[in-house]
Order: sequence, then C-alpha cells, then structure tokens
Amino acid sequence: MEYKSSAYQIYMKYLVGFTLSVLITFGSYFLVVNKLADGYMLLIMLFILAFSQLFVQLLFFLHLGEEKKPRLRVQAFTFMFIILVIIVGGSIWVMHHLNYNMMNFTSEQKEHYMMTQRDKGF
Amino acid sequence: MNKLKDTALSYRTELGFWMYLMTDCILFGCLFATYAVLRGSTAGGPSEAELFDMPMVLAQTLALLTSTLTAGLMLVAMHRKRSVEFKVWLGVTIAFGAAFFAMELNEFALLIAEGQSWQSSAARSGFFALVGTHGLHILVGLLWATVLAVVVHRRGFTQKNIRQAKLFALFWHFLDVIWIFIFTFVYLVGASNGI
Amino acid sequence: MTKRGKAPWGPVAGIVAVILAIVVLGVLLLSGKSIDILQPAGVIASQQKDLLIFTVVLTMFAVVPVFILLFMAAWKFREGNPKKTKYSPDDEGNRTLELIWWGIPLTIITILGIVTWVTTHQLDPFRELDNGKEPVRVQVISLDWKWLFIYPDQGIASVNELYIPVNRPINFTLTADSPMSAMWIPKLGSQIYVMKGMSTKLSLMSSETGVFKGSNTNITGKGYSDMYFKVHSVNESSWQDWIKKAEKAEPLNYKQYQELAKPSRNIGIKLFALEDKELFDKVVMKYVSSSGMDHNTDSNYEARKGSH
Amino acid sequence: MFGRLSLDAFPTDIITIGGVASGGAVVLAILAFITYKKKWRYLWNEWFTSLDPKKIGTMYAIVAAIMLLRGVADAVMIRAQQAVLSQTDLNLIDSDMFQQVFSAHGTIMIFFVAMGGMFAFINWIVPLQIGARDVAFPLLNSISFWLFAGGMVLMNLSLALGEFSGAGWLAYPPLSGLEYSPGTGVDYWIWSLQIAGVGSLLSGVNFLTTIFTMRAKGMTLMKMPVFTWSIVTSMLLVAFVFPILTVTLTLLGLDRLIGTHFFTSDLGGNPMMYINLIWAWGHPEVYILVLPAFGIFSELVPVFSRKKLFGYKSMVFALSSIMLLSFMVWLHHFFTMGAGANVNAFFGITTMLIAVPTGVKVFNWIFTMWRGKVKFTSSMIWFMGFAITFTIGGLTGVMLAVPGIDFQVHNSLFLVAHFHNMIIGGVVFGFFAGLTYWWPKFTGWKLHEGLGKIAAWLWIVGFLVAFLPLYALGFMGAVRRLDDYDPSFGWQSLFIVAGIGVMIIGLGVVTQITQIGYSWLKRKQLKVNSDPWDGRTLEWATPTPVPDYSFAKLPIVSDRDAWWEMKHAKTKVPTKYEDIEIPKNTGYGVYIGLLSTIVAFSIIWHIWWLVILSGVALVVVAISSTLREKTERVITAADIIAIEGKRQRSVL
Repeated sequence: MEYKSSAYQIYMKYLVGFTLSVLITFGSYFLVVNKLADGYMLLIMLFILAFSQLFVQLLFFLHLGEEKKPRLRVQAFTFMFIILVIIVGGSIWVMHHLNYNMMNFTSEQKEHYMMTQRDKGF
Repeated sequence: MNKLKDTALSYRTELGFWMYLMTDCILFGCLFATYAVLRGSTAGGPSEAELFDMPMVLAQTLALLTSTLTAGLMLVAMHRKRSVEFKVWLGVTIAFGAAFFAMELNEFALLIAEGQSWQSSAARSGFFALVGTHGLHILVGLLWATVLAVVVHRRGFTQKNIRQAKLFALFWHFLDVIWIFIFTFVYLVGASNGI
Repeated sequence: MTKRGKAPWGPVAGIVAVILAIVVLGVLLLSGKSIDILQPAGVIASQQKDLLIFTVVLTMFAVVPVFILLFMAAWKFREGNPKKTKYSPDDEGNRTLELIWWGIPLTIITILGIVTWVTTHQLDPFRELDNGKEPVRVQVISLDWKWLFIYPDQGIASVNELYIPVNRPINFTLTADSPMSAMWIPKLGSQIYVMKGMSTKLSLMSSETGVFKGSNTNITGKGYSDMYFKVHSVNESSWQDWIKKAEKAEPLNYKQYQELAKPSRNIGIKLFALEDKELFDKVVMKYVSSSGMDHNTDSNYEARKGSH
Repeated sequence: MFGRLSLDAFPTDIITIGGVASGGAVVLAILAFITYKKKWRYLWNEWFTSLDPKKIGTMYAIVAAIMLLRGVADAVMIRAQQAVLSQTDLNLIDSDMFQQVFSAHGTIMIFFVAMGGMFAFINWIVPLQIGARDVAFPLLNSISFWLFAGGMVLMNLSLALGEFSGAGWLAYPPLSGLEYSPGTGVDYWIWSLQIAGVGSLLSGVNFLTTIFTMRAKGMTLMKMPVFTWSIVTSMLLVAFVFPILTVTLTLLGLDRLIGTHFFTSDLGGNPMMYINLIWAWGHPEVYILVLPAFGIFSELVPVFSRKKLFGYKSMVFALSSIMLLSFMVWLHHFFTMGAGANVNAFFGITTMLIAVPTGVKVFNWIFTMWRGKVKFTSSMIWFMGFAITFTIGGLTGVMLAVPGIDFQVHNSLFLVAHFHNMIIGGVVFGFFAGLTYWWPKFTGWKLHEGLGKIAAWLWIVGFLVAFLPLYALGFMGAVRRLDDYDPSFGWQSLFIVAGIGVMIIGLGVVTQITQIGYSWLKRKQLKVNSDPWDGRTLEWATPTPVPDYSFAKLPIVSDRDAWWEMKHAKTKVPTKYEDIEIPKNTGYGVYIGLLSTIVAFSIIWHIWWLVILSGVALVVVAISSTLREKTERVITAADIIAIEGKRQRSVL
C-alpha cells in the first residue's frame, strides 16, 4: 500500500469508516428486529445497506483505489465481482429452475410440499 | 538499490495477497450459493427465525467491527514506528477477535444442544459450512496475529514484519467484509423469516 | 526438410491415404447397421435429426474454408516451393480480413442461436406432445440395476421392457430409487436425468412399429451396463394384448416393490399387475418427506458394502 | 489405531496385483539405483529443494510424463475390455475394476497429465519470456509443486491400498456418497484432487502476480508474447474457479466424513447442486488447459513461418473473450437434467459463441503462414494435426451446444469422442509441439526430427482411428462407460477399430520415448546453440543451458518480438555485470507437500490421531516457513563473467 496521505488522515479514515459501518449495521439490525419493513421491500433495503457497507469498508479500511496506476487491485476486484455475480447468481437461477421442474407430484402432494416449505420459511 | 527492491517486493507481495483474497471471495461465494439453495431444506426442523439469538449476533458483529478498527489503528501506529502502541492495538484486535470467535463457538454449541447440528438437515449443513468457514478464517487470523506479535517483539519493525502486518490487517478487514454478508443474508434475512 | 524443386508428395499421399481409408472403413463398418440417431422412428428424434443435419451444414460454411485455406497455405508457402511466392515477414495483420473472419462465424452463430432458441423450446422434454389421440401415461423408476415401467391408467407394470402403442404420445414421469440415472431411447429421441426424490417429465412418440434399444446413460454403479432395455413399438391391438397378459401377472404393491428394488443384475423381463396405484408417488415422496432412509436403502448400503 | 486400514486393504485380484508389483518394482529399482549411485544428496540439493522455476518445471514434466504412461495404460484396458474381453467369457476385468479404471483414466489425464504438463511449460517459459529471473513467490511455487506431487502419490497409492473411486472422473453424488460408495475410493479421489487443486490455485495466484509485476522494462501488456497472454487468461481462470473445486470437494468430503447433508438424497440434500458447482469449475478447467496450447501454437507458427504473428490484437482479444465466456457456459454439461427451455437455450447460445473467437484464432494462424516461408518441422506437423482435429472437434462441439441435439447425444460415445477431440487434438498436440519446440532450450540439444515426425503422424492417424468410430457408435446408441453390451447391437467391429487406434497411439508414445532416448544418445551431434529456430521471443535470448539467474542483465524491451528486434538491431551484449540475488534452496516445499499428503492419507483411512498430529505439524512448519530470515543467495559478478564467457564461446 503506498499511502499518499499522512498518518492523521489514515487515522481519520478509519474512524469515519468505523462510524459509518456501525450506523449501517444498526440500521439493518433494527430494520429486521423492529419489523420496520417486510417482504421484498425488506430484502431490497437489506441488500442496499449491505452493499453500502461493503463500499464503505472497501474505501475506508481496505483502501481500494489508493494504489498507483494501473490500479491492478481495483481491476482484480472488479473482475472478481463480475465472476462472483455470474457464478452465484447463475447457480441460484439454475437451481431454482431445476428444483421447480423436478417437483412433478400430484397436485395435493405439491400443495402439501409447498405448505411444509412455507412453514420452514422459504 | 535495496530500497528499490523492497518497494518492488512489497508491491508484489501485497498484490499477490490481494489476488489470494479475491480467490477467497469466490470460495465464500460458492458457500453462500450453496447456503442459499439449501436454506429452505430443513427437513421438518425449526426455521432459522426460531433459532437465531439476534442480540448475540449483533454483539458478535460489533466485536468484529471494533477489532477491524483496532487493526487499522495498529497499522497507523506501525507507520509512526510506535512499538508499544502497535502491540497494544494488536492485542486489542486479538482480544476482540477472540471474543467474536468464542461467541460463535457458543452459538454452535447451543444449536447442537438444541438438536440442530450439521447432521440435522441440508439447511443446517449449509449454515455450519458457511459460518464455520468464516470462523476458521478468523482462527487463522488470530494465530497469525499472535505470531506477528511475537515476531515484532523479537525482531522489531523489519521490512518483512511491516509487510506481514499490512497483510494481516488486509486479511482482517477482508474477514469483516465477508461478515457483513453473513450478518445480512444469513442472520437478518433468516430472522425475518426469509422471502 | 524438402529440397528446393521437389514437392513433398509423401505427406500428401499420406493424407489422401488416410482420408480414403476412413471412407472405405466407414462404409464397410457401418453398412447394414442400425444408426439409431440418423434413422429415427419417433417425432422428437426426427426433429432432432433434422436439427443435427442443419447444424452440420451451417457450420460447414466455416469449416470448409478453414480446411481449404489451411492446406493452401501449407502447400503454397512451404519453404522450398520452386514457385516464387510472396514473402512479407513484417505483415502484422489486416483489419479488413480480420473483420471478415470475425464476421463469418458471428453470422453463423447468430443464425444458429436463433434456431437454438426456437428448437430448444420446441423440443423441451416437458412439453407434452399432442396429435389428437389420447396420450399414454408411463411412470418410470430407475432401480439398481433395472428399469420399472408403471402404466397407472392400465393398472400394470413391467421391468426392463417398455411396450408402447405407435402414433400415440407417451407422457413419461420419471424418478429414481438409485443413483442418478438417465433414460434414453435413441430411436425416439431426448434423454433425461432421473434422481431420487425428484420427479421429471419426458414426452415422446413413436411413428413406426419395431423394437428399439433403450438405456441408462449415467453411471450408477457396477450393474450399470445391464440397464439396456427393449422398447416395443406396436400397434394398438398388440398393445392391448400385452396389457392383458400383464394383468394376469403377479401383483405389485409397495412391499413387493421393496423386494424388487434391492440391487440385482440381469434379472430379465418381468410383468406385474399394479396393485398399488400410488406406488410411484410413494417412491418419490419417501425422499421428499423428512427422513428418507427406509429398508431398501439400508439393504442397498449393505449390498454395496459387501462387494468391496 | 489404524482407522479403516487393515490387511483387507491390499488388492486381491490378479491384474491389480500385477500392476502394483510391476509398478512397485520399477519404483524400487529407481530408488535402489539412486542409492547405489549415491545421488540422494544431489537430488535433494539440486532438485527437490530448488526454488528455480526451470527446475520445478522439469519436475512437473517428469511427473506428467509418468502419469501419461499410466493414463494410456488405463485407456488400453478400457478399450481391451470393450473391444474383446466383454465379448468373451474371460472375466479378467469385472465391473468394479472397470469403473475404477475409467475414473482413474479421466482423473489422471486431466489433473496430473494435462495440468502437470501445463505447469511445466509455465514454470519454464513464462519467466524467461517476460525477462524475469524468477517468479513472484518462489517458495510458494515449490509448495505448489510438492502439493501436486503429493496428490499424485496419493492417487497411485490407491492401487496398492484400498481402491479408487468408481464414480467417474467427476464423481456425481449420490453415487459418490457414503450410501453407494462406502469404500475408500471416493475419499482417495477427493483428497488427492483437493491437495493437487490447492497447489494449482496457489500457482495461479503466483503466476498472475509474476506476470503483472515482473515484466521486463518496456514490455507493456500489449507487447507481451501471446504465450504469456494465454497464461494470463488461463491463470485468471485457475485463480477464479479452483476455489469452486475446493468448496465442492470439501462439501462432498464432509458429507462422507461427518454426516452433513449437502448432496445426499435425504434430509433435504441436493445432488443437483454438486453437479452445478462441479461444472462451474469443470468447464473453465478445460479452457485452463487449452488456452496455453493456443499460446504455444501462437509462438511456434510465426517462428516456423518466419513471419510476425498475424493479428496480435485479435489474438489477445480472442483469448480474453474465450476466457470470459467460459465462465458462463457450465450448464451445457447438464442440459438433460431439465432446467427448462429458457435456461438451456441461454447456456446453449453462450456456448456456441465461444466458437467465434476460437474460429478467429484458427484463421489468424493460417494467415500467419500465408506469405511466409513455412518450415515443416515436427512442431509444425503437430500444428497441422491440431488444426485439422481441433476444427472437427469444434464442429461437434457446436452440435453439442444445441440443446436439442445434446438431448440425443449426451453421455453417449459421441460426447466422449468430442472431448477427446478437444483434449488430444488441442491440449496434447499443443503440448507435444511445445515440447519439441522448447526442448533445445531445456537441454541444449534438439530432439531427433525424423522420429518426431513419425511420432506426430502416428498420433494423428491413431487419434482418427481411435475416435472417429466413437462418433459413429454414439450415433448408434452406445453410451459411455459400458463394460459390457449386447453382441447383437453390432458394435464390436467399431470398438475393435477404436482399439487399433489406441494401439497406434501407443506406438506413437513408444516412438516418442525412443526419440528422447535416441536423441540423448546422440546429444553431441544434436547439440545446438541457444537460439536454434531463429526465435522471436526473449526465452531465446538466454544462454543454453539456462544459468540459474537466467538473464545476466535484465533485458529492456521495445517490440513485441523482443529478441527478434534485438538480433536485428544488433544490440550489443553488455559485458559489465552486477551481483545477482537469487532465492536460496529450501526444503519447506517438500515438508509441506509431504505433511499435507499424510494429513490427506489419514483422513482417507480415518486415522484420527495421525490427522491431528500431522495437521499440527503442518501448521508449525507453515508458520516457521514464513519466519525464514535469509532467503537469498548471491551470484557474484565474477561468477557471471565466467559463465557468460563460456557461453560466448559456445555460441561462436
């Protein structure tokens, strides 16, 4: 890491990053515990909060983007992120379709199955 | 000449370690995907909402977050060549990390006591694999931090130790980043009874 | 290295000999044999054959130029060619030419991509065929190491033998009580994987009478090769005769099924009168519902363990 | 005390005993010979503990070559069974054994032969091509190799102790689960791949860092030789897909060891997830292997055509797009699982898109020959063989990419023929071409050209004879992995022809061994200077044999064909040298590889105390390896002058 900034600035960065992270953590925690939202709305909000905390930590803790050009770390991270989206997103997409297609039971069985699934919170 | 070499070596080592962290992201990504696919398959067992002790999870999260801050402060101390300060912050980091790890072990023990071990269902297997792998990384980090403390105590701030400390901080920050997602997508989504 | 002035006839002769040998051998070995995929006997299989031929012809637009250019380049620009050929050692590329050969394959793939999208939906195994006639329902269970075919509407079942009426859609519902297997009848088309606790679908229709091979295409352990079965595509009356024969056979209920499901090899053809109409669903559901371990899998475990 | 390990673990059937006895006899003879010649110290000091990538590369090549022989032997057994034995009453190879043989064949060929061969080339050539003396993390490189070697030892140990997996090279559950494979076979498969795989992952990180940070001055990314570019793309794939393999194998291992339910059929486990994950790794894996082969051809076609590479930028762009596309095609390995038409069509189309950049590469190679002066050395014969077979393989690949067609030919011998077409025609021919091309750099003498050409012809013809019948058999309804079939199907004649093809390939292998032996005997006559082919890239700028430090002076690059440019610009060879630091030898690679192997072995046999003991030892050794203080040794300027001076004379 080639620090362009002085020790004081780094110090401040860590404090700011920490404060923001704590705030976001509390935010998403109380969102769930106090049931301030539900369903897809909740999921989307949690998603946004998690990713904003990711970027806070990347910038303030991991110092992404502070290196000199050609910024190989940023490139590597971007590439990794794309691959991650492909693999994780792709797997979930594929598995969702497979699981759905493999349930050709009689209708009442399917209903029973879905009921038990719902009970489990899926 | 030697200084030039050291800079090149530091750059190279940090980039290499960064690359390794990227591969580790993929590793966690696969565990997340597996967890997501299997989370509903509880085989009749209780749902996550019934199992998770949320205040405990919040405490865990804050402990890890604090330790990642102190790991940063440790780096600042190192830059200022303040050996005592460095050791103090490293010690605090280890303490909070260990607290996190202890809480995690406690959670696992409680789950197993409730009859929800990794053998109970696919959903539990996925949970233990994902959270356990993170815990294993934390354990490695704690071991690393301890070795680092000993080495800095014995040999002082050599070029090599400075590099090691930077890499350790990077690793520790990275583990906190992973935890954000475990916290959100395992615990919070699980506690809200999923979608 | 070839000396100047003398053409390298040796390799050329070799290439010609290899091509000739392939053609002659191919004709000799293949004549009079049943090449199932190219001689389909079902609606799905014949669409798949057409698709296959279309794809080959289309790709030839890239493959043939490659071969021609490759041999031309090799022949014309070989070191020691007596004819003076152009030599431009610093040639770094040519934008127009490169655009052409980015373009040709891209065009081919675009056409093929559209065809793929359409045919994949047409040939989707889940799509039930419809020709106005009443479809036949067949439930298939892959076992260690045999196939069980259940005809729930006719109230019969058979092992290692599938009888189907010609020109009527056959709607298969499939599962496994064994490691993952796949059922494939090349003359009729499309194979599909079958797994424990899961139920999948396949719809086929025979357009000719005859006896076809069917098989398992996914390794399931030591008796895997024994899982070839015969498919009899027959006319309506013979099919009815066969059903009558089966109705008189021994009954099949869940208990007998468990006996049948134990690992065994080469047990030959068997017929049953179906006593338990919900047999198939029970087999699927035993893995879906909580525990899944029953005596069958236990004995299975013992049987395999014993073999090592 | 010894977990599952007991006397029952030893083989009892005649073929395995024969194999183990003869293999063991050869190993013992070699060990005895080394002891007799008192070479252990030499081997330890000069090879095992060396951190020199050139030496590590040679060791990779030796392991790969030995494993190739075992892989070919397995192939011969498969064909013997299918062509003759299954149709007789002889029950020499039973179903269990047959299934272990083909599982071993696939595993060995991909993980140990192809991966090993690839890392041999990378270790040798990449640092030289980018003008570096070393790799980024020399000790890590040695650890990678010893993990790879440990995996290989474990894999072969399964012959003598216990059994190997019979569940195919990718061991689909539930067949590979405890319920259906209670023995040690699948465990051997999991843990030997696991440690070899971790080694590969570390290598991927290592070489990416090397290429990104250690290039010679002036060598921008777009001035890198295409081989190095192909390694960048291939190592990116390694770094980003091997973690998937690690996870998948671990989860399957946990299912078998501690009773989790990831891929079991009961308690909610989902075997389809395994198949999804393993192919998310498995498909990029084949591109990991074939991209370097593309790189090799991109090096030697310009050299033997005495012309620049046609369309360098296109080539780099093609490599990158193949790399990126290969991440999003994995589902084409299980179209027939029934994910539905939309999913299937999407993955089908992304798959056939790969044909576009691949086709572009073939055209560019052809136009590199165009208006050149093509010298048909044996390397070029391999290239011609590659261009023909690979194009056929591409055609059948496009066919398989169409889900509608795949539903008919999946898991049939058509599929088997297709991937052998890509792996033999692409990877193997590429590696042999590269071996012949770079051999003078490795050893200082050329391989005998005549024998090389004969070997290439035998392989090409043998390949066609062995695999064209399989295409036909696939069309006739023959599925893969059959140890028996009904004689009335009329398949036997085609299987016999395929068997003859394997024998022709076997003759090719024998010719290659003869070629190497004969050339070694005649090495005085075949001795060449450091740049025998009039090369274009920096590896040819080094003296031969390449000294430990590779480059006395680090080169400064101004052109893509850096060495060609230097030769033609008549760059003066500098004679003023400075001291060079190179990494000191260390045994840590060997220790870590050995301990990992012991850990894996004791997991396989459930010897828990040994797992803990060797695990703790592994951690201690790993920590102490990071604490080494003095990691480098110095070669003084005077030594360099002595070595370089000798070189000047040998060139003249």
